[in-house]
Amino acid sequence: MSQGGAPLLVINNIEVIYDHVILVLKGVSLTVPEGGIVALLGANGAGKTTTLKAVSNLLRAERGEVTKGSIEYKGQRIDRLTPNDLVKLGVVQVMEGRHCFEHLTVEENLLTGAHTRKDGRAAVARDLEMVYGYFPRLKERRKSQAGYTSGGEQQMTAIGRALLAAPKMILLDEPSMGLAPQLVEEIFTIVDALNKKEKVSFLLAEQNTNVALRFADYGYILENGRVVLDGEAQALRENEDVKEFYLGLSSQGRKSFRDTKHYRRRKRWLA
Amino acid sequence: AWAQANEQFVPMPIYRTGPYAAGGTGVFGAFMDYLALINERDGGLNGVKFTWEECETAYDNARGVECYERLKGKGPTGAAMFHPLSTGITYSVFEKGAVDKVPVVSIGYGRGDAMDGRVFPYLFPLITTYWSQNTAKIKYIGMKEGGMDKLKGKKLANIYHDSAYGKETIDILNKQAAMYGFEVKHFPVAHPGLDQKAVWLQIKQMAPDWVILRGWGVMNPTALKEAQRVNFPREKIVGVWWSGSEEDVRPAGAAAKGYVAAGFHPAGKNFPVIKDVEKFVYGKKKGNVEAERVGTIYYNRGIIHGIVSVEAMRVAQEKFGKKPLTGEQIAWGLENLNITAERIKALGAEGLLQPLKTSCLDHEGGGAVKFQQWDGDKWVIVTDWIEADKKLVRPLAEESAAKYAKEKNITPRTCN
Amino acid sequence: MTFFFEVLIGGLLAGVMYSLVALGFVMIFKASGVFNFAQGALVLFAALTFVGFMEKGLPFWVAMAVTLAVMMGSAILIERFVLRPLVNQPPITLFMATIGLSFLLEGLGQGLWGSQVRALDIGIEDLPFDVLGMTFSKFDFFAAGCAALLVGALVLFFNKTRVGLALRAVADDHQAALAVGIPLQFVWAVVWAVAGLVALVAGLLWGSRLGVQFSLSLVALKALPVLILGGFTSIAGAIVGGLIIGASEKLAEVFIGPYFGGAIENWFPYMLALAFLLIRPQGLFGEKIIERV
Amino acid sequence: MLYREAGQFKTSYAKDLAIFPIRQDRWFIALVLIFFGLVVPLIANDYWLKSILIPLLVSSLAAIGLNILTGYAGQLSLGTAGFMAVGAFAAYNFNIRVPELPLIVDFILAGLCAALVGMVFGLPSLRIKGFYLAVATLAAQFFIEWVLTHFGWFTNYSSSGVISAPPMKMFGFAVESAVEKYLLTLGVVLVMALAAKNMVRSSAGRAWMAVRDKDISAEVIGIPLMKTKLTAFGVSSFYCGVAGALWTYCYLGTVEPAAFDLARSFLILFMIIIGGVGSILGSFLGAAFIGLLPIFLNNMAATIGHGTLQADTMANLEHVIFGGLIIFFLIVEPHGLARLWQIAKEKLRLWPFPY
Amino acid sequence: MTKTIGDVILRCDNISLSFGGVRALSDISIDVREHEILAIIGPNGAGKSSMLNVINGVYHPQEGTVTWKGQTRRAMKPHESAESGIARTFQNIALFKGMSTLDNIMTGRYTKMRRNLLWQALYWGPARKEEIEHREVCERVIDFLQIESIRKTPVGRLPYGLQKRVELGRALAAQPELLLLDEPMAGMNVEEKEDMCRFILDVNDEFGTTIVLIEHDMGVVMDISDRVAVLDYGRKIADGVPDQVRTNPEVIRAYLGAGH
Ligand SMILES: Nc1ncnc2c1ncn2[C@@H]1O[C@H](COP(=O)(O)OP(=O)(O)OP(=O)(O)O)[C@@H](O)[C@H]1O
Ligand SMILES: Nc1ncnc2c1ncn2[C@@H]1O[C@H](COP(=O)(O)OP(=O)(O)OP(=O)(O)O)[C@@H](O)[C@H]1O
Ligand SMILES: [Mg+2]
Ligand SMILES: [Mg+2]
Repeated sequence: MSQGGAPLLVINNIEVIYDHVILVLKGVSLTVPEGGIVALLGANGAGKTTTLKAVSNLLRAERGEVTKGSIEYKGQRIDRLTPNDLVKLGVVQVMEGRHCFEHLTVEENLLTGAHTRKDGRAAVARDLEMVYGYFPRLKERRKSQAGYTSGGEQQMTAIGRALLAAPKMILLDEPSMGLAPQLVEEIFTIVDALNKKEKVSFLLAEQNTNVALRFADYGYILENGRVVLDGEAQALRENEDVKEFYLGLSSQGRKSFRDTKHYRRRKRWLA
Repeated sequence: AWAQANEQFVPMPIYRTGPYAAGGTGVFGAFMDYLALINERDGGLNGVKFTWEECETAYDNARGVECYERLKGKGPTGAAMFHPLSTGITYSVFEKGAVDKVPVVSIGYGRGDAMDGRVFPYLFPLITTYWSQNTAKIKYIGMKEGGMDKLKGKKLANIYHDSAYGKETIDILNKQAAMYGFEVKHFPVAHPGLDQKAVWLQIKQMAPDWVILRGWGVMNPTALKEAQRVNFPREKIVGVWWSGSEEDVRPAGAAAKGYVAAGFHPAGKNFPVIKDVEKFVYGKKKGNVEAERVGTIYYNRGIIHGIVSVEAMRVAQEKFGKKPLTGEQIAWGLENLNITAERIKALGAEGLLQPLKTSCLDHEGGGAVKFQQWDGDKWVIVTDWIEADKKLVRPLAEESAAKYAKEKNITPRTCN
Repeated sequence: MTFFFEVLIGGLLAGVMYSLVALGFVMIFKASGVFNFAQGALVLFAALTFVGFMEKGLPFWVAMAVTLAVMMGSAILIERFVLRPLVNQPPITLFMATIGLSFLLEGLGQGLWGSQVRALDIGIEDLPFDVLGMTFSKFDFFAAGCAALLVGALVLFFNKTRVGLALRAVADDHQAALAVGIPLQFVWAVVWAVAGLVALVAGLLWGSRLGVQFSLSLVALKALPVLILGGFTSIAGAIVGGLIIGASEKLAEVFIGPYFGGAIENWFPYMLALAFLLIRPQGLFGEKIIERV
Repeated sequence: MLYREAGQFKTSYAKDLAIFPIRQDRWFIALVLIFFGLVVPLIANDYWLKSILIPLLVSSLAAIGLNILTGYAGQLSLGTAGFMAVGAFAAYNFNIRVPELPLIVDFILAGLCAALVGMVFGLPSLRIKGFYLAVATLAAQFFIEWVLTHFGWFTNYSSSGVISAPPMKMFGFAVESAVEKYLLTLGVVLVMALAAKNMVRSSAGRAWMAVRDKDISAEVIGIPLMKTKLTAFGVSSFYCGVAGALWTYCYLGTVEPAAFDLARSFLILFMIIIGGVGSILGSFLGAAFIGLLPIFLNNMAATIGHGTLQADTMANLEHVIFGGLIIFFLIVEPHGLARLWQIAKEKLRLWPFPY
Repeated sequence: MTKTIGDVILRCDNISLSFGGVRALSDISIDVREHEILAIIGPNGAGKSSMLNVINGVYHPQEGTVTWKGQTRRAMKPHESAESGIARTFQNIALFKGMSTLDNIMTGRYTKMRRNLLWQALYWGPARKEEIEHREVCERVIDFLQIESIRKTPVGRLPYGLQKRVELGRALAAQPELLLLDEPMAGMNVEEKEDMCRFILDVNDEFGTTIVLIEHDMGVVMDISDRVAVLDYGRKIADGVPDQVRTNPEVIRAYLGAGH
């Protein structure tokens, strides 16, 4: 693999089973280099979320289990650590579907993110301001119970909450879901800024391939629990299949959603 | 081991868990101790050894029925008899007992009307029933007031556990109130009776001369404590025997001092039979309760269960032969008990047990109670045996039994 | 009229005793969204352990300290072997697990310390004294004092420490709490330990009134209506709820009960709480149930 | 490879709608039915029939009732035993006051009375949810118990408040022996279990589950919350009511209101949680587990424990083991025994491949 | 395109809605015409979902009226709106998690099923026939959405995208006249969005269903909608055909950003 930077997170051939019977990941390997942004792409149900949860060790809470393979962060096996240990190590996940604490206010939600921090109230307060800087809408709604905020506001809250943990590595699961186009752009700009300035690494599961590949350095495409294609973001964007299936571009350029056909070209990697 | 021929099987539907565990372990523990005594000291009853098996009922009716069914057929001749030690379980099993010919023995609890053996051939509320006991209680109160005629115009409060057990005496109390011209008010206490402030404030308001306590388990100490809080004199509270064990008063501490309870036997170890148990059973480390509890009220009650049961079997053996007997045969024994004062003395239970004579008509037998007072440390007997008012109780029982027989289409046996 | 006030005040004081038990429930519900059925068993277990050590000859305060240690140990074990494997399960499953736990604790407590009834004397007189023709007991006021202290401490604990916020987060969403790095195991162990402490206090006070015996675990039944009235998540609710339930229950039993044959105390508080809930489905101080689409 | 639906194609929706679409399942069920309907009455003794199987079946029925309410409609209830009591006392009163009515009609009327009471206590569910509702249903439990103890009319003025079931007659036959009672119970339970299964797989059941899973979206789809919740309460209480009547007539014979106390409500709740919330099969499995385990432990204690351990310790150890096993099973499978059974079947279907 | 857009079938007049201090909608009027696809767009928290909630009665506005099928009222009851032919999907998936895909879709038929409980308990004769009839309708929906393979899977286990599809299925099963879709394509990749668009267009074409749709993907909105309404923090700032809206400077400022 031609990724720059020392490997920060290495997932080695993992297999995940839910409920003792449902085999979801069938040998997934991937690497996130220090300071890299890696995108994890793939259709619904491919196993992106599962992969991220395997890393953050949230699987156990869903009765899922990593049955084979290993996951290493900074060269250390992390499969046995608790999610809390991982956050302390700087690995934070933003969960798919927001998962805000409904009864807490927006601000309290954000502060829960800082639970593991030891660097004092001042630093937390500074980061809180930073998050409000990124998402002014949250500042307006800071006193509302998160359960009553709109979908997009909750998404912002979830992302902001992760930022308050001052992480080294963020596992972002579908950050753009339900956000207005302007905001999607903004969020990725934030990702980019954090990556550049604070050297935060990202593993990013995204359906919005277009944006994801624009900001990521490297991408993996997951189908049916297996990595079917990986490469530099640039290279992936040029790939015919990716173009057709993930970017919605055909050889004639972008086609209208009105004109999509009922039949499809077979995906090459399935052949 | 019960497959061996010369053994008599006695079921022990004990309750060692739950809110009433103290009663279950004490009574059944002593009952087993007594059987063990007969085995160890006398080599069994005329050579027939006793065996028994415990079954935990947790004082739950359904589990009691299960225990009954589980144990009724054990032993070479089936269960000798069944002691439910719970009014609820008695109600649930006595009809089954009549069908299976297993005598159900309820000593000091269960149905009051069951003393009528014509309708209830297999149910034996031996020694005394709640009804008899209640009349004795009124006699005691009358005695304290200086004569039954002094009861006129007095006020009584009846505090009872709001269950079948607690309600058994309401009717008879009302009858007696009318008879003697006193006023009685009934105060149910909802199970389990953890907090009785409301009831006791009402009692304070009513300012009765006497309070009758029909509690069970935790309701008893709580009642005594509450009585203290409203300054009601404990000497004026008369409890039933299920409110009269050490376990009922100890937790109330000083609040219990002076409280009086009916009992059909005293506490204490100073009886030859109990000495024997200590020697032959506890001496061989075969005891079934903690050694400290020997001689407590529940313990001695268990010994009485033992004595009466074994005597019934002895009587039956005299008729049917010195071998393990069937329930039907033992029922005959239970019906033809005649434990005289001499016999009691021979048994080493003088003062512990009252003379008892049963018949086909009368399944109760004794009916007398003694009253005991808690002196802060132990129960002290304060009266001699006080006989029940059988003239009052018997017709009531017959009336109620007849009603039952009609409902169930039972033709009462004729006794001669 | 004096009588009315006597009943009222007596009821309020009884209510405080209910609140003591309700507090334990609130602690655990707040922290994990778990309806802890085992709170009654915890009360029994704590009291049994305490009396057990006293009987072994330990002085009062030493027995207290040892019991507290035992309660903490149990909290850690409960977290490790009951809660941790059940993280993120639906509330009803956790509820059931606490029922299993209550059997276990009752069996364990009585198995270890025996099932006989014991007296417990904590040195506070339970003697009546008269004020304006009304009779009260010192003990009740002592209990009320204890409750006030306990509530004060708990409120401080929840509002002044980070744990407070973490607890509320956990109650909302186990998984998200894990994801933001809240150490669920630690939080739960702490909360159960605190609930154990509350149980010990309740156990001592109730135990010295009823004696230490199995029925202590039934005091939970008195706490449930208090809980729904006050709201599952509010410490203040537990107190206010207790006062309301205590007072109205006694007043009802004394002034209404006689017309219906009495013993209405078992259902009256539930009906009252039910009526309250129809107006406020989340109880007086409970968190509003959020429903959005 | 024995358990596979391969080759069994469903050619119509009707076939797909069968209760047991897989042939092997049908065989299995037929065997079970033959066993319990024909073999058991021949071989089981009184003890098994009277004190194991009958209470087990009746508890299963009550558990099905509660499962309809809690498992399917999502309304947690702790008042089950109260509704059973209504059924028991209603059946008794119809029986003695209108002796002309056939017993089966008494049972149905008993169920209907319970249903009515259930619906009244179900009214608050329109506003109150979750554990709040659960605690509120305790009001029903205590209130019903109290009414039955305090108003002599219900117990036909028996001085102790205990009622005793009159002899049973069913279609002209006396139902007396254990086998007869067992068969009566089995019949009622099977018919009602089948009806329950049918209800939960048709639109009423779907409406219940919808309300359970997401009541707002159920409402938006057009499911009237009030009607749905109340029918759930009604049907559930109907089942409990009939169970209560059977409990009295076929099992205990005589009952006092306290036979239907809170502890019984809890036991039934345990049954459905351990067996499987939202599963008819689970109701049976749960009833077996919760009903038999203590008896089994107690029997074990009686045989093994004698002499080795102090009896007191043994009795309490039973509690510890019972509690421990509940926790253990929840950890192994939070969705209950029925789910475990399903997973086993899934594994069997895949067998010999692991996934 | 042969479809003809008809008259206004749903009219919202001067709707205002606030929660405590938050003014979610202020004085908004929107018309929906028969057979059209109307898209509602706007920044997060603009009040789009609230608008749908007002239309089918989940929220009750403080002011304004909704006119549907000739009846004008302040607020409908949700199940009344369902019975009168409005179906919807939700932004945060609101499927019945414990039920299978098929059962979820069958719930969509609830308002159309007539047999009472006793029949259902018997599951025989008319009840069974009814069940089969409705099953057939649902199977058509399942075929149409190409979710045959997950018919019996509990929806809780399905990946997000499929759940959204099942939710659409549930709404379609009701054969509604007006279909409200709240971000039906969030969290999908292009391929899946294409499918979804196909479904939406087909529903619109084949059954003539009127559709109101909230979506953030401007590609989708511009391509498939006939008309677009733009909300911004509770106010309506534009309303018109897609091209008109796309070039509206206020819309660009408030929502689209410079990129579009
Ligand atoms: N708790 C669970 N139990 C059983 N199966 C599960 C569970 N969670 C996920 N799955 C299954 O695992 C597979 C992968 O799901 P996952 O959520 O990882 O997909 P994804 O790539 O994130 O999809 P999406 O883009 O829709 O979010 C799916 O087929 C799903 O059905
Ligand atoms: N039930 C409610 N209680 C309180 N506030 C609410 C409620 N529903 C919505 N709001 C508020 O109203 C505003 C509009 O919310 P709405 O959900 O309609 O936004 P939206 O346009 O759908 O946004 P998004 O694109 O993020 O989903 C938001 O600020 C939200 O917080
Ligand atoms: Mg995902
Ligand atoms: Mg929205």
